[in-house]
Amino acid sequence: MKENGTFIKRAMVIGGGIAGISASIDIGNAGYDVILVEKLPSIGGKMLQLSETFPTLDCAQCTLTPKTVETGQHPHIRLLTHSEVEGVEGKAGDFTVKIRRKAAYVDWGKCTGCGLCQEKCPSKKPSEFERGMGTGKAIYTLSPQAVPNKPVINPSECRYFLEKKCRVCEKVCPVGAIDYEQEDRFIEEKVGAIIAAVGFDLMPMETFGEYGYGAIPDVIDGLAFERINSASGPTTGQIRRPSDGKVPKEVVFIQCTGSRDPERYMPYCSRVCCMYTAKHARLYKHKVHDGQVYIFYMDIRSTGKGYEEFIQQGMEEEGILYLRGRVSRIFRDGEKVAVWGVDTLTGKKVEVSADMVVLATAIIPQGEAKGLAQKLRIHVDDYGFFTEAERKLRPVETDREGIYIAGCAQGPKDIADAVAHANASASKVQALFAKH
Amino acid sequence: MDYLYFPGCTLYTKAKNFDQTARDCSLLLGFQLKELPNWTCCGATFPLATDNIMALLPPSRILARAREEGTTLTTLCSVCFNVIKRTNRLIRNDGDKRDTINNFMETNYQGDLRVLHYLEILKQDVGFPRIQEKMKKPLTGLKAAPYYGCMLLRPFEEMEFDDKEKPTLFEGFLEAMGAEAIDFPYKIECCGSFQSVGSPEVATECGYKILGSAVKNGAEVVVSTCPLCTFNIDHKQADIKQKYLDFKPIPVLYFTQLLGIAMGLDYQTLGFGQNFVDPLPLLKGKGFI
Amino acid sequence: MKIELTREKVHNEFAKKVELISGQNLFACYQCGNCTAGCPVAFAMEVGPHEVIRYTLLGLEEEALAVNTFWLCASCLQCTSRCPKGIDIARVMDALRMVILRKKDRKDHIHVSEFQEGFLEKVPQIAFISGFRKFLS
Amino acid sequence: MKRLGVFICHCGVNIAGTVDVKSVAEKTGRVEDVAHSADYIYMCSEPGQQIIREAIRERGLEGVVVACCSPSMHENTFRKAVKSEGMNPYLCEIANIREQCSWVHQKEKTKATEKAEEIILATLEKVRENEKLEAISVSINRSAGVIGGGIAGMTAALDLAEGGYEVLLIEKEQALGGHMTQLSKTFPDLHPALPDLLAKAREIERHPKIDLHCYSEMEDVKGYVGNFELTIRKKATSVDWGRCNGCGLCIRDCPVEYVSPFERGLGVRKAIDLLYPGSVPQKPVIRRDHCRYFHDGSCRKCEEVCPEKAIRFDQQDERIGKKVGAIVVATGFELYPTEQLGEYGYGEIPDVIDGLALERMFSVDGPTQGRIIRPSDGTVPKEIVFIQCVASRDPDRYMPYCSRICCMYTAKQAKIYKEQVPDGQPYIFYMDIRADAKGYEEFLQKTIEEKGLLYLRGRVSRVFQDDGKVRILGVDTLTGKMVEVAADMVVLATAIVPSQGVKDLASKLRATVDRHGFLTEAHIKLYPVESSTKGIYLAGCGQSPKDISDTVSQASATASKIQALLSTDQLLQDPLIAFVDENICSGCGICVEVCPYEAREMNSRRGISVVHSALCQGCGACIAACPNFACELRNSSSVQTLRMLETFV
Repeated sequence: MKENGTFIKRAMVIGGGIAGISASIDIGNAGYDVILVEKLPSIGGKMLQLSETFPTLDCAQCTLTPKTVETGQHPHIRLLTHSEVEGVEGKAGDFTVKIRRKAAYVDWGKCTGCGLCQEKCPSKKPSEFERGMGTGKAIYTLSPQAVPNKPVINPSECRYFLEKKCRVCEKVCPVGAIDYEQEDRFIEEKVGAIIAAVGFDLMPMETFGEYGYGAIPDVIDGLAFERINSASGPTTGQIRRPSDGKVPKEVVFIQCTGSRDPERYMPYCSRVCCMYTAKHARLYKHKVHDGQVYIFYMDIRSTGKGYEEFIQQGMEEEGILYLRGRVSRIFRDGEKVAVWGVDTLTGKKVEVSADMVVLATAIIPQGEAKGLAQKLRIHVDDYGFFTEAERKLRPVETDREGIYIAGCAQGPKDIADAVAHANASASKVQALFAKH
Repeated sequence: MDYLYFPGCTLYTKAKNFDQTARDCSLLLGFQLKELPNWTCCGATFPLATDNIMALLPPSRILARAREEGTTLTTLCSVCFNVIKRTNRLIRNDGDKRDTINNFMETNYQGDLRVLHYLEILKQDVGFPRIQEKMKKPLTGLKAAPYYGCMLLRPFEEMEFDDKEKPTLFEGFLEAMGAEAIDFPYKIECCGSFQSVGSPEVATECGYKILGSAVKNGAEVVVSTCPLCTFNIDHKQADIKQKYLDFKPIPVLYFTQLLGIAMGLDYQTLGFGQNFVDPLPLLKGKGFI
Repeated sequence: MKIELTREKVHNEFAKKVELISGQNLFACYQCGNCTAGCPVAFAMEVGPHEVIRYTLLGLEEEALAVNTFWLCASCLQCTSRCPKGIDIARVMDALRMVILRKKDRKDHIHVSEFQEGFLEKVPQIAFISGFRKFLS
Repeated sequence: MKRLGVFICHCGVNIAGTVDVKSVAEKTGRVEDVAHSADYIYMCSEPGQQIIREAIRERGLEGVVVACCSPSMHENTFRKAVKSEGMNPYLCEIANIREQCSWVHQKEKTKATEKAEEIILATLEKVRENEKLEAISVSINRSAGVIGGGIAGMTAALDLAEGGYEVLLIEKEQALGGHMTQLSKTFPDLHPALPDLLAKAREIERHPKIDLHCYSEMEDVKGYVGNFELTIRKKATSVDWGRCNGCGLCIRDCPVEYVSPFERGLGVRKAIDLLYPGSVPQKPVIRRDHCRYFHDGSCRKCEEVCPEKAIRFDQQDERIGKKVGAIVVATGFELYPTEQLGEYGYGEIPDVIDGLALERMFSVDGPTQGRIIRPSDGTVPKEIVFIQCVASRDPDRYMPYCSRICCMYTAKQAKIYKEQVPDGQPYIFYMDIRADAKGYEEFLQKTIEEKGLLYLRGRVSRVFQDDGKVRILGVDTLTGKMVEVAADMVVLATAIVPSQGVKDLASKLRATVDRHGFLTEAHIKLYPVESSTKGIYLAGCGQSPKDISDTVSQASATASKIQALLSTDQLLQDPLIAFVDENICSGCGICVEVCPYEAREMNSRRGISVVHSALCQGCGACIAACPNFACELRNSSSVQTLRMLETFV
């Protein structure tokens, strides 16, 4: 930690997704210390849940794991996972950040990550990481390759906390790391600059009355499809529908669910859904050759490098049917899901009796993004995305010196743009430190 | 507590059973429908053309007169409810249209009347538990499919009646009477409304889709709240049968007729004669009569 | 099958009249087709609501007024409730009806005299009142 | 005999879906000098590496083969893992059984399993002969070179200079700013483009750490990451910029006017002129191909009128050499030339212009002072047609990719047009409207609603002149109708293509370009700003079409990567390079000519060839050429290679 006079040359990155990781590695490689604060027990963010990434269909694990491992082992980066920022005081070069280290009920110092507790834990709960499809345990790590590979107990699912029974994990732990009395701890960190990279969430399916309020079992969202398609997911990569595990032969993908809808939901475009839906369709066809894919869209937005060719290849080689029009309503119809759409190019109303429907729901800011913005005293737009200093020439700075933003916290963007955006914010931090 | 009641033209004649059962049930439930003196036609549909002030006059006249008599007005037929409530809201919000109407009719109505549908009274003021107390014959085991139609629900912001995609008020009412409410996707789709005048075959198609879906989901009876919807899904069953030979007709009742049965009214007064498919075999089979 | 577009065609009198009566801005429509997708009587229509709006915008008065779309519309407002751009499609359909019904030569869509025997007694009066309002000039 | 370890990765289903990983692990485990074999779902993950580290510690392994994906993905991940257990990293080799086996033999599972086993056995042969090696540390030059002075190059240069590093900025034109200087306003907020840009340009001009070279091109580059030697050709400006005070008299009196490419053929420049009024640096240049003096020596007007005597007719191109540690390539873009678009009139119809030409018209300091007029007769166009995807998304005839920004600048131009010509009617022929970044969709819908832009979904098949107007043959696929417009003016949103000369610049830098000429990044998702050649970084439209905010992000990102690279003054090089066996080498010198990296010299005193360890990239050309097998590659000796081949035969 180079410290001359009062200016502290240590950066804090809030949010451990691909943006937070990229920014931390860059600042760390430049020789400055970084504290990476992540709300979940391990870093990786939403990318952990992806199966493959467009346009090259690299498997997300293979491209993300070296980065998470590098962050975990980086001499200059200190991970504060399972922690949240409570308050921020001070100015550039002298921020005091109060952090709540949530109780993990496991002494991470002793724990070796052997995984025995997770095997033996009797409780079965729908795992949030698997979007409610797979079952998870009360004591869990987000994935077998989690960084850090330390489990956490979820009090609202754990038999001991609910009924004072069980304590299996305590019995089976070889190093006695389980500690039910652990409390949330508060620590303060002094840093010189802060990068907010808290990422995004998907609009919950319960919002859409016309699509069944999330109550129709075979209607899932994009992230759920990623889990179904992922080798480490609940169906080990086989495409099976959640209701009865059958292989769906007719799959409908609906774009712009909640996006480009100023009247009822979000007016903005969520930018990445056209690409990940085309990817889903192609991955589905790779695994179910005789399946038929319908994609209801309004404008296909594939503007990145190699994106347009990826989509055209999907149409030509895999026979993916693009129908230009919105879907007005879907409802359960016996075994099937009835889809009422339209093809505005023929002007015809289109009805599909689908086995499974995947909604490309809108990207919205992280739940606590607005709260964090108040703590950091930076502006957010009406939806909760952080506002950049100047849209064209200063996309990563905010109006407060020393506080920068990176990734989807500023607005929906794909992984490549998020990484470039995060590296740009790292560059600004390095420039700030070099100036003092 | 008495409610000013606007019956509307059809309930006076072709849907007399709907009107009569409502009046009888209200008395049993401890309130009275006081008919609005010298009421006139409600103008049927709310005028969608923005420059059509003339069509707003009939509902405005009813509102002004009702305001002289009291503070709340209720109605049974969803078409009357829709046009009166939307006009009431327009008068409350649109200053210059309010002045034009008031000047023409020499009235000074400010839009402060509370317009309620009969079902809303049962839920909010009377309360479903009260119905359960007063109920004589619970409808246990009756699979009833509630059909909302369009006029109660839409436009969503103006009607503020229930959720626009998954309404539950009607289901609550049926379950309060012990019946099993059958959810079916077509409960919010249109019955064809006045198309039965202009294009009867289209209304037949709509009626068939609604009844078909209800039957497919296990309904033994469909319950409606509007004489026009009831006509399109009940009386049109003859035309539906001609076109779709395998179609099995199903009884369609007004929700007040069902309430009447539950409250133990003598079934002769429930006017089942006017229903196209006679519900008596079903009701007797279930032991409700 | 072919149209010649000019400035006057785009900002034509017909489209302006429809916009005036319905109070809607047709340029806001980005042709997503949600209205046609959700319309319960679309199966019987020659062209869907989104397409007749497109015809109006492009100034194709004869073609727009020749279709049966807005005569079949039952004003059930399913389209209006789901339009992502907040256009009141039902009002536009009503406006298209009004354009014809208010024309100088004022021809009615239905003729009471042609109803068969006993039809008036069978159908509830509400149907006639709202029907006549929509179909008679 | 070394104790070896074999670790096989499932890579989810990528490998395990085709190769029977368990049986391969079991079979390779039985080889006599393999002390330990294991498999795991993601060997590159933390638990995976933990298995390797524990096996080395417990079984005392002296060599490791990891059978997983391509070495370019995880070679240094596993070498770092074995190094943490004290084992020399170069005793760990990768057997690629994903790209070279499971991904290409998905249909023949049994044969793929056999092949995977053979690949592992071959790699074991290699590890048996591998020696312990140490990385070579090389001192580096802590400065950076930026090629291209558009918004991308300027942002990268400023960020690096703010970070305290020396920056060499080379710009082909005589002033900074690139295409952004030609723009009127930027979407979506319609801020004027020039003011902020010129503020940044002046900041660069004054910045002590930035060595700015305008009107210069990079001629040659030698060396490797940390030690690049650039040769810059400073083109003769025929004006001594040191003495010139920018008074502008020479420009006023110069008799020669020529059609200026900067004004896209709509305006003129004098033979001696600035790039554009208010350009930074504010220095004129004599265009020798237009100047009468260089033509027939008949005019010296500028020299006569110049108060500072700054005109230098005899000035020659100058070459200067500079050393830098890293290079940012920010070469920007061009628009697809309208001359090559037959169906739109080969550029011969005066009223058919491209997007940049319209930007010049809308610019207040442009040829029409911001007013839109028809180039043919100067009248105000009442019917204007914008055609999208001209030469973009057209795999068969032009460019297959989407140029990303045209939907937005077309909507912006249509809005500015409507503000200038309220009763005019813009038609926009499009296929998909792509307004996906922050605030773009809202801007688009608001503009369409308020300004009444008519979006017609369909391509235009042909444009031709028809009695004073430009006839458009298009279609509206939403009504299925053919659409014809007799337009006053047509604006083509032509495709973005790389600037000229990028292909040979890339070959000099040994950076790779794709078939369209866009520079290829190391990994589209995770290393978007680094080129596959170490030390070369990419920013802006040179890598792929993007708008200004994405360009600025990418440019700052390159600055961050370079600051990380140059933060230490030593750089570690791979030791896998060639070496010469002195007693066999006969000093014939063949290897010196054959080496593409000039890494071989003759040591005259000892008469044998010597390897320059920092320059050698280990490509093996000299080994193949050496007549008496005097040189070998470290850890890939001929013996090893032959042994590996035997396992396959």
